[in-house]
Amino acid sequence: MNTGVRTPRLCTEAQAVAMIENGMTLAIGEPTPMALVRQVIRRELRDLTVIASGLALDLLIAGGCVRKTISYYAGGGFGVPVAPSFRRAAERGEIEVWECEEGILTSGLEAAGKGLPFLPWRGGVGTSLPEVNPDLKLMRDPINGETLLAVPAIKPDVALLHASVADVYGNVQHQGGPGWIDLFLQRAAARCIVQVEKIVPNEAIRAAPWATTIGRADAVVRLPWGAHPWYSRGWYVQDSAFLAAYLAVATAAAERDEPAGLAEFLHRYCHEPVTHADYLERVGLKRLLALHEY
Amino acid sequence: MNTGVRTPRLCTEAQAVAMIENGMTLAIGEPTPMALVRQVIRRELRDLTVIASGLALDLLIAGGCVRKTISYYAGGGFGVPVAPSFRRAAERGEIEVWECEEGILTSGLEAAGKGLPFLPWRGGVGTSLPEVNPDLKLMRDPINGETLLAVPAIKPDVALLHASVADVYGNVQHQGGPGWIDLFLQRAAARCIVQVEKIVPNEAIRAAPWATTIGRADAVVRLPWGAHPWYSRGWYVQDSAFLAAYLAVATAAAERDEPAGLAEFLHRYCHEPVTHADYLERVGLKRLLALHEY
Amino acid sequence: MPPSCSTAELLACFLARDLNDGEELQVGVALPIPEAAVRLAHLTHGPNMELIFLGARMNVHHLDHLPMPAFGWDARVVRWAESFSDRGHRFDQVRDWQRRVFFVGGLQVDPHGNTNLIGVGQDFRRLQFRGPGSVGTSTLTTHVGRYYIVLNSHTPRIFVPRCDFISTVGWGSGGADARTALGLPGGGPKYCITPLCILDFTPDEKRLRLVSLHPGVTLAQVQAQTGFELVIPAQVPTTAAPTPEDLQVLRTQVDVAGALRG
Amino acid sequence: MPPSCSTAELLACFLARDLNDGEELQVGVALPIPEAAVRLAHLTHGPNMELIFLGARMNVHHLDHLPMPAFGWDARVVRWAESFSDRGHRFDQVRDWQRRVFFVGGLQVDPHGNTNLIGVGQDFRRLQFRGPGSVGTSTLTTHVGRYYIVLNSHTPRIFVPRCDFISTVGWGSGGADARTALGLPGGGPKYCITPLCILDFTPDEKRLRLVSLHPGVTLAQVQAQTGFELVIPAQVPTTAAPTPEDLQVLRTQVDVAGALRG
Repeated sequence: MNTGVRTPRLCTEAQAVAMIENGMTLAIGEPTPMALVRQVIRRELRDLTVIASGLALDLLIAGGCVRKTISYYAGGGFGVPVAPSFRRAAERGEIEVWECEEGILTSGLEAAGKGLPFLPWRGGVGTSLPEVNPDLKLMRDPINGETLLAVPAIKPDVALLHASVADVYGNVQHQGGPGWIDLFLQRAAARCIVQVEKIVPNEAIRAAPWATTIGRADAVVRLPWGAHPWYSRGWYVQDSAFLAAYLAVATAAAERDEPAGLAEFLHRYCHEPVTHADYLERVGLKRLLALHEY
Repeated sequence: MNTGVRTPRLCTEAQAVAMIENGMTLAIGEPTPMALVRQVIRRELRDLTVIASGLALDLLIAGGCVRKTISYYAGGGFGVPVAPSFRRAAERGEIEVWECEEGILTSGLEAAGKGLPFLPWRGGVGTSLPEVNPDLKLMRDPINGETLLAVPAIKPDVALLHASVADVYGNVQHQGGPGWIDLFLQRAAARCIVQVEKIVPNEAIRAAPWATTIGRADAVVRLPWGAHPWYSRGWYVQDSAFLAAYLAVATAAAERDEPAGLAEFLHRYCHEPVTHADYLERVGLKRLLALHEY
Repeated sequence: MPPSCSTAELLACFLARDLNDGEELQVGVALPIPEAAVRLAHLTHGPNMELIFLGARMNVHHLDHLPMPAFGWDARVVRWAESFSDRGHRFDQVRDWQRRVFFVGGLQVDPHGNTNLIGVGQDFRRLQFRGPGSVGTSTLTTHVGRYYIVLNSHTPRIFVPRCDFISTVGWGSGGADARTALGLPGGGPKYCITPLCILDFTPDEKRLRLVSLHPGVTLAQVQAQTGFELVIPAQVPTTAAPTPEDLQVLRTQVDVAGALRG
Repeated sequence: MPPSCSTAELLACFLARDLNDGEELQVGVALPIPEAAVRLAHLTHGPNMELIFLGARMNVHHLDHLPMPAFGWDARVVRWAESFSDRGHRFDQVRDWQRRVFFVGGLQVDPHGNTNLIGVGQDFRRLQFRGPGSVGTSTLTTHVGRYYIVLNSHTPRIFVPRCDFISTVGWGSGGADARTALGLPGGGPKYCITPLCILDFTPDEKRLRLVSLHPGVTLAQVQAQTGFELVIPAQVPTTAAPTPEDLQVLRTQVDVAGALRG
């Protein structure tokens, strides 16, 4: 008697990233959904506002996609205190930096999730943050009169996340936990795309429903090794040599005005591969297999 | 070379409830930690402010422990729209009712957990709640000027919770999820006592750390069938006949001024049994075994 | 000739037909009619509906048989969960509730669909009848795409010109902009269903209006049992009987124990 | 005669001895000295310490060997977790951080221990050096019981009379009530450790004060490398060498790869 069928939410990286338009606010989780990030660069999306850190942030800036960053941490990785493309673009005023901090960011994201125009936060009181970011207003709380920051709601249009597994209906389970920011991004964003290492049967999800970290992603994309060169908890470790190679060319471009290496990197790994599988072939299977976590 | 030993946090119900003093604010989770609640009644604690619902709320009021309730839902159970002892005490002004609602309650608890004097909330705007509870202040948000409720921080002294399992170090894992309120209570309360069906090895906790719902309870008490007559997810269902028997005597006391049955119930099940094991013997092993969940 | 059915079955089938595929249906405890309705809708035309009971989110369209009694009272319902809507967060994603549908009862309802679960009486400190409290209804009705007011009886003590206390805002003091003026993003109450009739709200004033009378109920009876003047259209039909198909699914796959038939 | 050791080892052992059993020790990425310190303390005298790396909370006292390199850079650290401090909530239990200890670096430090991770320059829109940003340091230093400022170099460019921007408030504009006046509940910075010396804060003014000089470092050298006047006590001892026992545990059970020895 049951009529109709439940609609799967599985799609390709190209279909998923087609949701994103120039000028949108994009939120990038951690562990980093690098395959989706590369697809954003491949599509040559422009004027994005991004909530991101690390390689994803730097690569999106290097790829010319970013107008503004909601910025809480832009470390470059091993021994590189600041992400090079971010640093250059910020110092030259080529991107707008909405300066914040993790507790302020999570407050703004929570406000969005809760349908509130703001949430108060204490961390940041006494710092320069409300001075360099006038959207953060000092306020007196209406109960005790204490000084707090009023953080406006931060509303991403699309969140891009990486996880271990999902079923085809958008029930996502992280192994080893999601990164600290992922669930905040998902709750705040209008839409959520999750790339996963593996698709599992719905029955496997229902066997452990409390392990479901996201109940209904708008799109699920199967992208094994999709976090490469970054890590994927329970699956593989980061590819440190690959990251170092990126940092070398990005630093040369940013600090020594030698953009050729970075341009070649972007061409070789972001623009030229048509699909994620093409990218993986270019990286090489042996290299990928050597990154196995345990 | 490792020196010292890690201190277990395992104790008896009497040791755990010894943390609680007259006049404190007590927060009761769901599924309900009935064995701890009975211990509170047995100790004849007085003038408590309670965050509780259902049987726990009603029994604590019937037991004379309550001065004030932080009240969001006081349904009586099957076919009894309002918990009888609560209803009588509230109508006669014998207890103070701090009227709120689940979203308001969670906002106040979150404010406490976040070290904030208040959090704003939209649910309740336009209702009578700020009128019957003047602690809820209408405010204009400092960003957009919208009207919201400012909910003051709600800071329980002790949270009493029920869960499936824990290790001796206070790492707690719920099966089938904790009730909606439990983690809010734990994060807000100064101290947290968790009764569990079973103690498991630390290795079992570390095998699935993301399943840990509470990372370090202040005290863990092994109380099998400790939620009786209420349910324990994954372990046993509620004892409907027992609940109906309670509701009958509580209703007779509240609505017909016939307190004998309720007094006898309190004596038989709360005051006379010295330990939880005494209570279980009185209930009867066959009855308990018949409540097995699956 | 439509099959005979109880009023509860009539209402469950009416509600079920008003629910759309893809919606999230959240039902609290002690509301058997909405509970049956969402499960009926899920089986008949809602393969993408998500049901939320006790914080557990599920899609059980693939199950041929959804046993009563009441999920909402039975913690075992979590066995069908795919995820937990609460996860210790509960109301942290209300921005996403446009597709969510909810159901509320009430001790009192006023002409604009504001309802009261707090209590009856003039003095909050000495209520004549202390109600159960607001549960999560103030928050849910603020944000959900729409909700239904579901009442187990229809009397002048329930339908009052003014609630003694308001726990959920329907259309406030009236008018199509009543909710936006208060900053309430949700869509408000759509229908109010009772054992006598189905009511909705006029588009401009947002006053309670009679939609249909259940079989055997007269207009005069409804008016006598309502403590204020309802808007009465020129034509008031009889509430449409369930289709035989819906009634069969309801009785054989949802309410097998006959809880709604009594 | 104390064994010879590197400055990084000296500092790790100093920090370890300042940590108490029962505390929660949270270490961010790229801070190898605090990371080694908390693990050393955990093994030597902290069976009830809880270590927090990358949001994973663990007690690994029972392990005889805690491998370097750096937990903080390696996501595999979650294999030792008992729970996740984040669980999607992250900062929802800051009321409970009196026992928590944290460590911060900085591009600049002023005489009251305010620090800067934002950037160097007069104009925020055209910084001379764009820093990495505040990470979670503003929030953590607001609430934790105490924290340590850990610097990898000691120069007048770092120790400045006034930070260009402040990302974490130490003792504000000075005075023992500086933090309470701002409503910051945490205990503030206790020590500032550098490759040259250990500094703390005077009790009343909360100005940076020299505690000890590392072996071979002179007072004049520290003064020349600091862009403002430090409080100098009459007697300035040499930073105490690690005990042979601590150094042995550090080298054989914590920093087996010798990352701090180089």
